[in-house]
Amino acid sequence: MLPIDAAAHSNRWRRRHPLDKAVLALGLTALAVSLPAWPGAPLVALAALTALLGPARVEPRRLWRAYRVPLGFCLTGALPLLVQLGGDGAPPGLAPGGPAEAARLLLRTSAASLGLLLFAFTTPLSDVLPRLTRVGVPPAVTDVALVTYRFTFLLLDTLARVRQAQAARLGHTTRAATWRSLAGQGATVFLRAFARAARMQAGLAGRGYDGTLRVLVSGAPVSRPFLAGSLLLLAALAAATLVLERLLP
Amino acid sequence: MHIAEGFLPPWHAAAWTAAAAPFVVHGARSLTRLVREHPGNTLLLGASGAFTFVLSALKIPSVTGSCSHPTGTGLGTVLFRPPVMAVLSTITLLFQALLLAHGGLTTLGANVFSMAVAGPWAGYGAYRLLRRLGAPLTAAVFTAAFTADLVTYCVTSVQLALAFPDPAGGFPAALAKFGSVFAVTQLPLAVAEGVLTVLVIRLLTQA
Amino acid sequence: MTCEPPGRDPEPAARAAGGPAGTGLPPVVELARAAYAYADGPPVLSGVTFAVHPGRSLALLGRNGSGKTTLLRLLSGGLRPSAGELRLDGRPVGGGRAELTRLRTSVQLVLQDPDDQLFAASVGQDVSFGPLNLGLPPEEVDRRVAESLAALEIAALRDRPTHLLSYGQRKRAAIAGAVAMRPRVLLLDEPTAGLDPRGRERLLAVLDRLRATGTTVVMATHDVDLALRWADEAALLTPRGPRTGPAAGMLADPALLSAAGLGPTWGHAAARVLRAHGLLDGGVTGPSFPRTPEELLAWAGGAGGGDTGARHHGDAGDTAGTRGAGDTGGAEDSGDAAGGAEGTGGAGDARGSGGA
Amino acid sequence: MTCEPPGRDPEPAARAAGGPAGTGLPPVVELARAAYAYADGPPVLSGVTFAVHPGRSLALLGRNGSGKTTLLRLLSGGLRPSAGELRLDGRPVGGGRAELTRLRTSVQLVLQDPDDQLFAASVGQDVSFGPLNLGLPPEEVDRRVAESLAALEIAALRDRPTHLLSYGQRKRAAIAGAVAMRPRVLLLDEPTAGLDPRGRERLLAVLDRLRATGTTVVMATHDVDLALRWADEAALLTPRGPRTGPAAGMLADPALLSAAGLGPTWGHAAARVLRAHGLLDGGVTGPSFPRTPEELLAWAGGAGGGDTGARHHGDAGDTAGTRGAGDTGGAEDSGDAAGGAEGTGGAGDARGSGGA
Repeated sequence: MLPIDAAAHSNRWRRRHPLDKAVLALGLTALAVSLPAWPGAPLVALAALTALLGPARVEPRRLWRAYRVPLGFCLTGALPLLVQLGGDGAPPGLAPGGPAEAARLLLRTSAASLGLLLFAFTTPLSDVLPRLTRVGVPPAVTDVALVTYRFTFLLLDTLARVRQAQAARLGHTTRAATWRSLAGQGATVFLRAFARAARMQAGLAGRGYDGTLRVLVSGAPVSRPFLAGSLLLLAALAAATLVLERLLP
Repeated sequence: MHIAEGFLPPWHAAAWTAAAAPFVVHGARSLTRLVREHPGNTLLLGASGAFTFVLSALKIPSVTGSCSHPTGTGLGTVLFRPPVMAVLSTITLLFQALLLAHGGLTTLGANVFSMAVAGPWAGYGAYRLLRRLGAPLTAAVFTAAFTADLVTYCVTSVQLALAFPDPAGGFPAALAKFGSVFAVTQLPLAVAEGVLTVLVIRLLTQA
Repeated sequence: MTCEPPGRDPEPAARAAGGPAGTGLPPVVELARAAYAYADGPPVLSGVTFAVHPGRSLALLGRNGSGKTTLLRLLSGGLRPSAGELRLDGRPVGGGRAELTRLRTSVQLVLQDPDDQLFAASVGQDVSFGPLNLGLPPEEVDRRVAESLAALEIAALRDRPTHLLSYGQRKRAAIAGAVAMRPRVLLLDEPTAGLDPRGRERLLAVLDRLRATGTTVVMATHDVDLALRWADEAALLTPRGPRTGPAAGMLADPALLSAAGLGPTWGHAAARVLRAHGLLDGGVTGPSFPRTPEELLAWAGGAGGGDTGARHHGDAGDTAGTRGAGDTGGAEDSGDAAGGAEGTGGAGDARGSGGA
Repeated sequence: MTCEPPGRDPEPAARAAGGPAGTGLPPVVELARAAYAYADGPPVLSGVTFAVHPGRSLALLGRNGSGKTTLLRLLSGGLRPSAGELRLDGRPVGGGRAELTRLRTSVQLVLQDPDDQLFAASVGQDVSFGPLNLGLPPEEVDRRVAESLAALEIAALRDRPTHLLSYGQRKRAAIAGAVAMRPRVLLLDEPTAGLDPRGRERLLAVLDRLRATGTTVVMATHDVDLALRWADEAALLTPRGPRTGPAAGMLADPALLSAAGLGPTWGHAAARVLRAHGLLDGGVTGPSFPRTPEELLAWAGGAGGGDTGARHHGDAGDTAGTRGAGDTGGAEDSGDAAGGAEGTGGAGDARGSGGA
């Protein structure tokens, strides 16, 4: 239902330990943000894209659909950089360094987003959430996040069907109808969320639910070669950027 | 309006994370307390988080013709109070980053500060104030949602203006620029979210 | 099983499915070579041609996942076919707003879970949703709400909040919301799921009354006995596409039922056994198979016990619907006659794969 | 109908319900004069005495709203009776943690909607929840997860996210979560609701295997035909309390069924008709009524068509369960004999009120 989530669950790297993928993918994002955008960002983007389409085998069409979201924000967000508002009532004009800075920003965001997408497309949240307690997140919070994850899909399902039922009864013909429909969607989802919570409590009680949602997290252990390879790649990218930065214009 | 992954320079990203952290930690403490009081609260809070997420997936028609999504924090903050809302919105923002590529991890702190802290607290403050002044529930709820949305957008503009000051006019000019770019979409959205929140609350109180 | 190949020959049924003999009326709504696939999934339906003729009660049968719900959503305009087209009164339905409105005032779909359709605070408010969206004046909206609630026998629930209703009441409230659109075709997805025997009887009686007032009712179900009892036309969703024909004949064909992943019906099995012993061809008149256990018992009474049998038959007929014994008789007889002896073979077959 | 008062007399059934004759084993879990009312509601159950004996397959039958779910929740400790008591192995269960743990490792309830039980992001994680709450070490939890997934035939789904499963898969995942607690008694609320015929066959086969390994299975349903086919003991929830007895006998009693708001079964109706014509007392051996339409056809084959009949019978028996024909035979015969002629009357009665 959420394309990234569905892809993550069937991804080729699904069985890798989340830490493996976090070091590589989020390391790439961190490099994209902290290295000079030129030539760092294109190098990072290239590495992330290679990993996504190569070994992780993410479908290009799916990747593009997800990638459009941050690009859209970035394009709108970079617009103001092109313009300069002079102080003291001077008329607005083109900012001298504007296009260059906007381009750098665009490069940085595209590269950083690819790193994030590499993680998102290979690592389902179900593998991440129960492990968050090990990095210091309070168990109560990860439990709530776990329930949020499960309920989100149930409620999105509800929302889709409510919309469908409303459309059948012409719920989107007029402005008034649209607002009536939206209010109905919000209220239905709200009531459904809490009815579900109450029923789930009854459902879990028999299995010894005491307020803590213990689950057995299984899966492959952290791979040392993969980690070492990732760190090596990150170091190489950083070094290449710093060297190339001096050689390139 | 989520700041995309990589959009903020590293120091800004780190600073906003530090600014948001105390609120989220405080929220996590009150959440842990709630869960300890009653085991069922985990499920209720999870349901609230999912509700917030799904609410932000509603498509609201806006004057510009396109559809936009509400933040959902206005209704949430009235129902669940700002400290808990800080945690729930943080979870929602994490999910949005990883499930929808809305926002990001390096910009999570900045987004949490605007959407999970500043917006909800402002909305809640407005709600309490109006209720204390004897305003009807619908007016207070509308103001809460409108304020939460508007403050979120203002804070985001400040965050961007601080990161990208205008070469000539500095921070104030940059704020004016970012503010006007996003005002086109965000002001009507704040009104729309206010209206929607009132309609939902009315349905819920009738039911 | 294997010694009776004719039982598996789908030809007789294919011929029966060929034309909706009897009514000369053109279909209200139809899909022509339609295909549909959900995002990133394999096609659920492809090359499907399916027509809903007016005045019928049509049962749409198939396994879970066979595409029943998708078919209903395509027919009601909730999904647009990725290939092929949807036609209303013979004309293709495009994506235009006016066209969709025309479709939705003609065809209404009721989802399986009533909670997905009830989104207003009270039953009356919920039912008024559709008529209000049609832009009708308040008095007319009020009249339609009252009328549909009465049709579903829930007039007394008008001001009740929807979440305080029982499951059966919610189910009827959801149908009332669709009925208030005054559709010519009412599509119901598993309407009896979750209802107990009495709730099911009440709903079937309501549907029969709707049908008597001219509404064509299509019901998706995987309960073959219910379909045999209620429908006069059946569409079986097999992996090779839907096969449509008179219900009594279609549901007597073990090969077809097996292809759709379904087993034989009690009604046909009982009729076949009784016929094998020469009990049905004799003195019994009326439908050629029992629709309910009560009807079966009534026959036993009629054949063996004398007087009481006839009275029970009347009783059972009462709830089995408003259809007389005669009006589906012709189709049933031909279907049964074709399926007689071979039935047992195919039935055993279906069973074998079901248990695997 | 009114000319046969004995048909309505509940006495024979009451006697039948008196004792679970046959097994001398004391009940695993039982309610003694228990009552329950939801907040601000009238009592759903009051003065209910109900016992689950080991080694049975017990069907709990009643209308929607008759208290089936409440009874199951009381038995599983999910609700505490407002009066009366719950006993496990003869000893009252209090509210103490140790006692509740003892109850939970003995009795497990699976709710009708699997989404009320599946909270975790993946199937394996969800099933591990119960064993982890028992404080078992990870390796043991892992073993139990693998074992219960295998028992439900969904080992391949272990790492699949719950939200991408089909309805039937979620249903089985929810049952696996309960089975991982290794309960002696497994309570299932409407386990076949929403499943298509094949899904139902698969689930019944799984339940039969669980039963073969010593688990007592209790199933709440309003499908009398399913109960007759599957259960060896039946409990009918009438307004005057639950009535328990051998399934074949109980479900042949039209007065009892009518009191519980249910109609007659196809299987008994068919058996009665065949018996009325002298067809069953003759050459046919095995169970005294058909469990499925296939079994009914097999009889027709056996009585009229010769060879094929026997083979079909074997086929049908395969999926009808692991229970032999003999082990419920005695009970059925007495029930049937008592209900014989009067049956028709009571059935007509139930039907009449159902349609009203």
